Amino acid sequence: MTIVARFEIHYSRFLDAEGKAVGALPAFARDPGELVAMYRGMVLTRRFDAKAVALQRTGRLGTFAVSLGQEAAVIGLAAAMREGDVLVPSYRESGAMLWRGVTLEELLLYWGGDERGSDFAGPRDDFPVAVPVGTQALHAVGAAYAFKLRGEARAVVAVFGDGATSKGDVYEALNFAGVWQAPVVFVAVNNQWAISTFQGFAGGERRPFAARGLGLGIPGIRVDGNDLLAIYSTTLWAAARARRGGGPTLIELVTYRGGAHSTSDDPTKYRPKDEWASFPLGDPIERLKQHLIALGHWSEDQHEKLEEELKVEVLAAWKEAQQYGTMTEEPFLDPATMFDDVFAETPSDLESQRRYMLEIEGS
Amino acid sequence: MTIVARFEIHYSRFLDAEGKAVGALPAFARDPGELVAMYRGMVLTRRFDAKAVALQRTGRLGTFAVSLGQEAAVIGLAAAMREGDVLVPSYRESGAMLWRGVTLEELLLYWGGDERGSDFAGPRDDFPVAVPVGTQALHAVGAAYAFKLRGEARAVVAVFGDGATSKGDVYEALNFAGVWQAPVVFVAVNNQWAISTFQGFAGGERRPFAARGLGLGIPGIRVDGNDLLAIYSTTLWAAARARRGGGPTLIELVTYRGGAHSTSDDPTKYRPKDEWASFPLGDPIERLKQHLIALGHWSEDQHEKLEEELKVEVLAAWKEAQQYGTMTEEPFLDPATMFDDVFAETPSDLESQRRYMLEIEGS
Amino acid sequence: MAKMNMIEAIRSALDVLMDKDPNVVILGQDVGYFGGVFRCTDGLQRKYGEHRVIDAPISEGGIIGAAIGMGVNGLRPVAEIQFADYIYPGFDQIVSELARLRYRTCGEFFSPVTIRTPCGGGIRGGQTHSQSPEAIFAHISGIRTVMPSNPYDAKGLLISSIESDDPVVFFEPKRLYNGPFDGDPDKPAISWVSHPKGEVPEGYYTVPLDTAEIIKTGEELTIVTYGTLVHVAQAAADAVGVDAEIIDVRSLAPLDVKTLVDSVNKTGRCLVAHEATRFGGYGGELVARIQKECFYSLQAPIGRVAGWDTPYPHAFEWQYFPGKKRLINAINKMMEAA
Amino acid sequence: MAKMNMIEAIRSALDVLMDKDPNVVILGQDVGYFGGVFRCTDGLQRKYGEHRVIDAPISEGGIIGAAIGMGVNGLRPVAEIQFADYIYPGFDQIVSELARLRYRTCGEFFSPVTIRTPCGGGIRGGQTHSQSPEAIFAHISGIRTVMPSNPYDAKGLLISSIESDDPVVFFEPKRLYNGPFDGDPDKPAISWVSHPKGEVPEGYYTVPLDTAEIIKTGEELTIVTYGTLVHVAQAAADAVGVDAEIIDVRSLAPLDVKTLVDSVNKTGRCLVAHEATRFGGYGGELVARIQKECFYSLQAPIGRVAGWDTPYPHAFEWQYFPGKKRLINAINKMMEAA
Ligand SMILES: Cc1ncc(C[n+]2csc(CCOP(=O)(O)OP(=O)(O)O)c2C)c(N)n1
Ligand SMILES: Cc1ncc(C[n+]2csc(CCOP(=O)(O)OP(=O)(O)O)c2C)c(N)n1
Ligand SMILES: [Mg+2]
Ligand SMILES: [Mg+2]
Repeated sequence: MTIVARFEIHYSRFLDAEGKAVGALPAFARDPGELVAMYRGMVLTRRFDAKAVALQRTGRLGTFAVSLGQEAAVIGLAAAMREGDVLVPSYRESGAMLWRGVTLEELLLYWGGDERGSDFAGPRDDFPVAVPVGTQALHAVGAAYAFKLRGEARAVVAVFGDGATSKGDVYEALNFAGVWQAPVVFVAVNNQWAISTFQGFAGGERRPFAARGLGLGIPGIRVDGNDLLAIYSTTLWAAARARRGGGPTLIELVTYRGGAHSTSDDPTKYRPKDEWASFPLGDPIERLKQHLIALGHWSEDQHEKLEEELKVEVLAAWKEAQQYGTMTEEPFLDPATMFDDVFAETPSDLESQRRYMLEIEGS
Repeated sequence: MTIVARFEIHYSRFLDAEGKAVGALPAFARDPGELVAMYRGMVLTRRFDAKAVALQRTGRLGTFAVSLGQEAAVIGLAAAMREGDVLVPSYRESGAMLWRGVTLEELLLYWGGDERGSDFAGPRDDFPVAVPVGTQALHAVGAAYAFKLRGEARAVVAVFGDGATSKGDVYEALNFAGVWQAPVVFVAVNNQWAISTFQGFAGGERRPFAARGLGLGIPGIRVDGNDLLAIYSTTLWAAARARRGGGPTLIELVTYRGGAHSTSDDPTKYRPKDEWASFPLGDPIERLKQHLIALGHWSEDQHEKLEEELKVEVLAAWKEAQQYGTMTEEPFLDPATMFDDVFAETPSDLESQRRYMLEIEGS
Repeated sequence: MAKMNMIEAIRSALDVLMDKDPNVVILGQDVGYFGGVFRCTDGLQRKYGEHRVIDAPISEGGIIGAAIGMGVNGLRPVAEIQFADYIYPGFDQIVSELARLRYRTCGEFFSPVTIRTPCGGGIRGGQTHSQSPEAIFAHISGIRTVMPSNPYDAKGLLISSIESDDPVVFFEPKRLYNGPFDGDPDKPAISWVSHPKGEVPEGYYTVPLDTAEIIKTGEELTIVTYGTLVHVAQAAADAVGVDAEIIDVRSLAPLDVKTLVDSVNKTGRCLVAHEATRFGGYGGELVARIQKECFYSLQAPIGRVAGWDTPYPHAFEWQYFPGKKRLINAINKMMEAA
Repeated sequence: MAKMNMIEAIRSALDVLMDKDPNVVILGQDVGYFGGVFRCTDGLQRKYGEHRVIDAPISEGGIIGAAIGMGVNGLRPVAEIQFADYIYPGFDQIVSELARLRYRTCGEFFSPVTIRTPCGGGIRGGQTHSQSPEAIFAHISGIRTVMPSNPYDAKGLLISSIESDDPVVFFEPKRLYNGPFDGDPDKPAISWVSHPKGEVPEGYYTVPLDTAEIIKTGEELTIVTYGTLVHVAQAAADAVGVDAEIIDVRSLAPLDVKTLVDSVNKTGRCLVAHEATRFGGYGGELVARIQKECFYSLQAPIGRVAGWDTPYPHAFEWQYFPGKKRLINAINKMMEAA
């Protein structure tokens, strides 16, 4: 039998689990400004995360999707994007959204159940958080098609989990992107878990998720998802390729979900209690910190100061968000608004329902 | 960057477009009994096809899915199955169903709109015709799971088209089969067309459809879909592997849809009028015939006689099917039956609807 | 004014808007080179190019999901689903995403997708080519559900739908594509040429969404219907010789309640008719609303004539289809009632 | 008899049947090792093995499609969809395949799949964890739609559903999992322990499909409801002090029309209540049917209390939920009516 097609999957990693370079580093890896900014983004992500979990515990936020341990993934992919590019996140990319210009207040509003949090003042073309698993991958392809049709050199970065790779939507998105050669960078964040199920249940133990698009002609690359340098450089390359008309790419970031699936979840029921604490693939923040310290661009002291600074920043944002009203504290949101935005203009029937609701709730 | 996974797709072909061997042939290819039986199946398929088209033209059948040019594909895959295996067809596999023991009468009833045609007297575990594109691939995996759970050494053969490979269902089926290592042989019949769209619109020009499962750990093989020997031997191997617990396989049969998509379709609107007549990949019947003649197992005379014999057989089946009533001729089917089989037992509300319908239609 | 059948009217709506707005794009199976299995997009790819009239892979979820992303980024996509029976693979994208995007972003994001799809039976299509699933869309808040019954409305409503910033599911009763149909399959087919609603302006015009149309005024009974049944209802009322007011709902959701209620308050009798399965069908909403608002005017229970609660049987199309006999029977019963 | 909450009752039903019939298998996301996000399958994988309690990939269409194939080949699959809000990706497999298999093969093939899924709001889940999509299933011929309101029924109906050769979509109102809920979120939660329907036999028993239950007899008004609203309706009727007959529909399709009609013919007044969006909701069917059969007994229009016609708003759960106030208001209006 003759061979009619061959494929392979490469693996990218620059820093080992201790943060030491495993080979030659790309140029940017020596630029302190850029690296320190990304480092700051990662620390902010972890700070925000901790605050959001605490707020949820006291009933001020709804269920929250924790991103502990995935800081390199979300910052690396976001930092590699340009302003005109579009981020299509799932629900665990707080850090990426923050990097792109969504504010801490907006995120807090969103997780507090206030839809105004998805009305971003900043990156107006970035998509809002997507909760149904996988649907958003197709939106990314549609957006990319629009850019291609209009001749705009913009890339769309679509993010989804290892679990999501099982959804037909994700496959259909890869297929459409392949057929249309749409400028999309698909990022599968393989954090090993989909709620309680290990990536093997999604087929991840048999083949890298990066390979899911091979049969569709979409190159796939597996990346150490706790190595900021590798994530950043791979996404830079894929996004540039997309903007140039080179077509879609699928990047798999191998990381580890450090926390619970969400604040409603108790992972001790299905994995060792302290597993997260040992960061099986290395703590991404620690790894970058060691690299920066080794380069002489950073110190533990600076880290302490940064932590303090960001703590203050996050707290200030929470104070600000509270001005909008929360689930438990005044000023309460106005329930009359719940009839808005079902349609572009509220139909008369809905207006009657609004009036009736106000009459009843007022009584 | 290191390479973490490699994949390849092989191509299988034994006979060239003129029916000459392109290399060493497998043992069965010298066994006249088996080959002639399959040859007969292919000719019967074409005969049946022609009759069904003619019957549709005079209003006796509903829309019919033509399988002209795909005779090797459908007979090869069916002949490679064992009795306990299960066929999960789409709608263009008349020949495979006939081979498996569905009768000509049953097929004629089915295409005449009489659901009794799907109540097979023969292969009771084979699935009925599936019209919604791609859904049936998942049923195949579920059936295979049942066999595996019960420890039965049975393979399921699921058939779908090049167009269907774009459906999320097909991907989900491949993924479930990969994760469960279910005994399924997926057969993608790449007949180049999905109604009016060339296989390129499904992504087929970029990579072989056989490669769609690679990223899921499912081996794929591309086969000359007009070469009975290659189809038969590849399916034999894949089905045996499945029965042995070796897991799923994806076989792509590269063939050509010789006729219209269906009797409702007019392909001259989107492809050259006489394209089918030239059988771009060779006429599968002619190719096998030349091979058989070269081996001394067959002659043009025998072919003529076979054609005559099968014509009579098909006509007799049509006479028989007419006994059941048709769309245009008595005995008409009993409309009262239309309330049966919605549920296991007809609920009282439906019984009242039945009574009311009879009252009205009687008046 | 030109004479157009419903296919031509739909094509004309698409043509007018593609010409007017470069952001309008069409995608669907076989819509491009071939022009659609019902020819509704014939010639448009030649005119506007293959990047604006897109032959899509067979993946209804993919088509609708991609359309959502296009719509968010400035395009105005018109997706064709080849048969309404095949809309279900895209149902999740419609309900969970398309219908909800505006709401979950406080109005910041929306995607003005129009989904066109042929529905209904009468073409020997069996259960997979005959369904009328409008009820399940009308129940979803955040999308508009529309079904025209004639060429004039088809064009005007389709233009309004595409121009609307709301997502619209636009059902086209395929049995009406080539001519009005009074429910009798044995009669020779009539064309739209002789029908007043077959007069269709060539250029741009709109028929507003949210408004039902009184097809014929009457005093004795109101028939509330839409799609193919509009024509059957007229024939049935004529046959009985009752002075019926016939209302074509057209915009199923949001619904023009007032037109319905005013009529029933006037006539005191109401029959609701549609082709879809009765149980849980859209007719239930119509009845529930009308009985609520017109309770004290009603002289008889509101009747429903609909498809039976079975799949569309391949061999018994005309026994399934709620034809003239069933309507006549219902009208007679209703007129006899106290 | 044991005291069980609804989760325990459901688990017990599964346990009893898995023990009785080796063909019963469970599949769904997180149902195996973890035991389900609501713990309904907790312990079953340990007891019956990972080949009978299967952790499935995240693919609702895949889960239901595979279940269909299992069912055709002798298994009796119980699929869990983690939230009813995520059932839509499997909608095509349900409508086009599961519901139609028996019909399109003249009864030769069928697949006795039961799809369990938690529905309804009240747990701060926002629009993607609170929906009640029962109406769109009740409209599909060929599947049964069931929704219990208490542990006793949950177990008995689930056993009947799994044993039924018909496919069943089995909705579990998640707000009732841990206790009856009268619609007041500020009251301390009550458990099922003190509720008569929290008494559940440990072994095998069935509650028949197709039968509504009269929860409380009464003379002045019939409240037809199901799911969470059963408890809210009771509280509302008590608060008003009206002698209401309260009917728990339980089996939404096929529907036990007689129990409803007999009651309304007796009381002359009817209020229909459900948590789902009103427009096009299942209540429409109930109203349409009851007004038809009880027209001459009705002293007031049939009322509907339901969720507003919007997505389930995250921040305004209790203003959205059709709680006691809205029911009281509707009952009062109805009692005042002529
Ligand atoms: C269609 C759908 N099914 C089920 C769920 C429930 N659910 C939410 S998150 C999740 C797991 C997703 O895992 P993965 O894709 O790996 O992302 P991660 O949570 O690990 O970031 C599931 C099953 C959902 N949101 N949408
Ligand atoms: C879900 C769905 N969408 C659309 C259709 C309409 N349709 C019927 S066959 C077909 C083309 C299928 O092409 P392919 O899979 O290549 O099979 P072939 O007809 O060539 O055998 C289409 C689009 C359908 N039956 N089901
Ligand atoms: Mg994950
Ligand atoms: Mg094909």
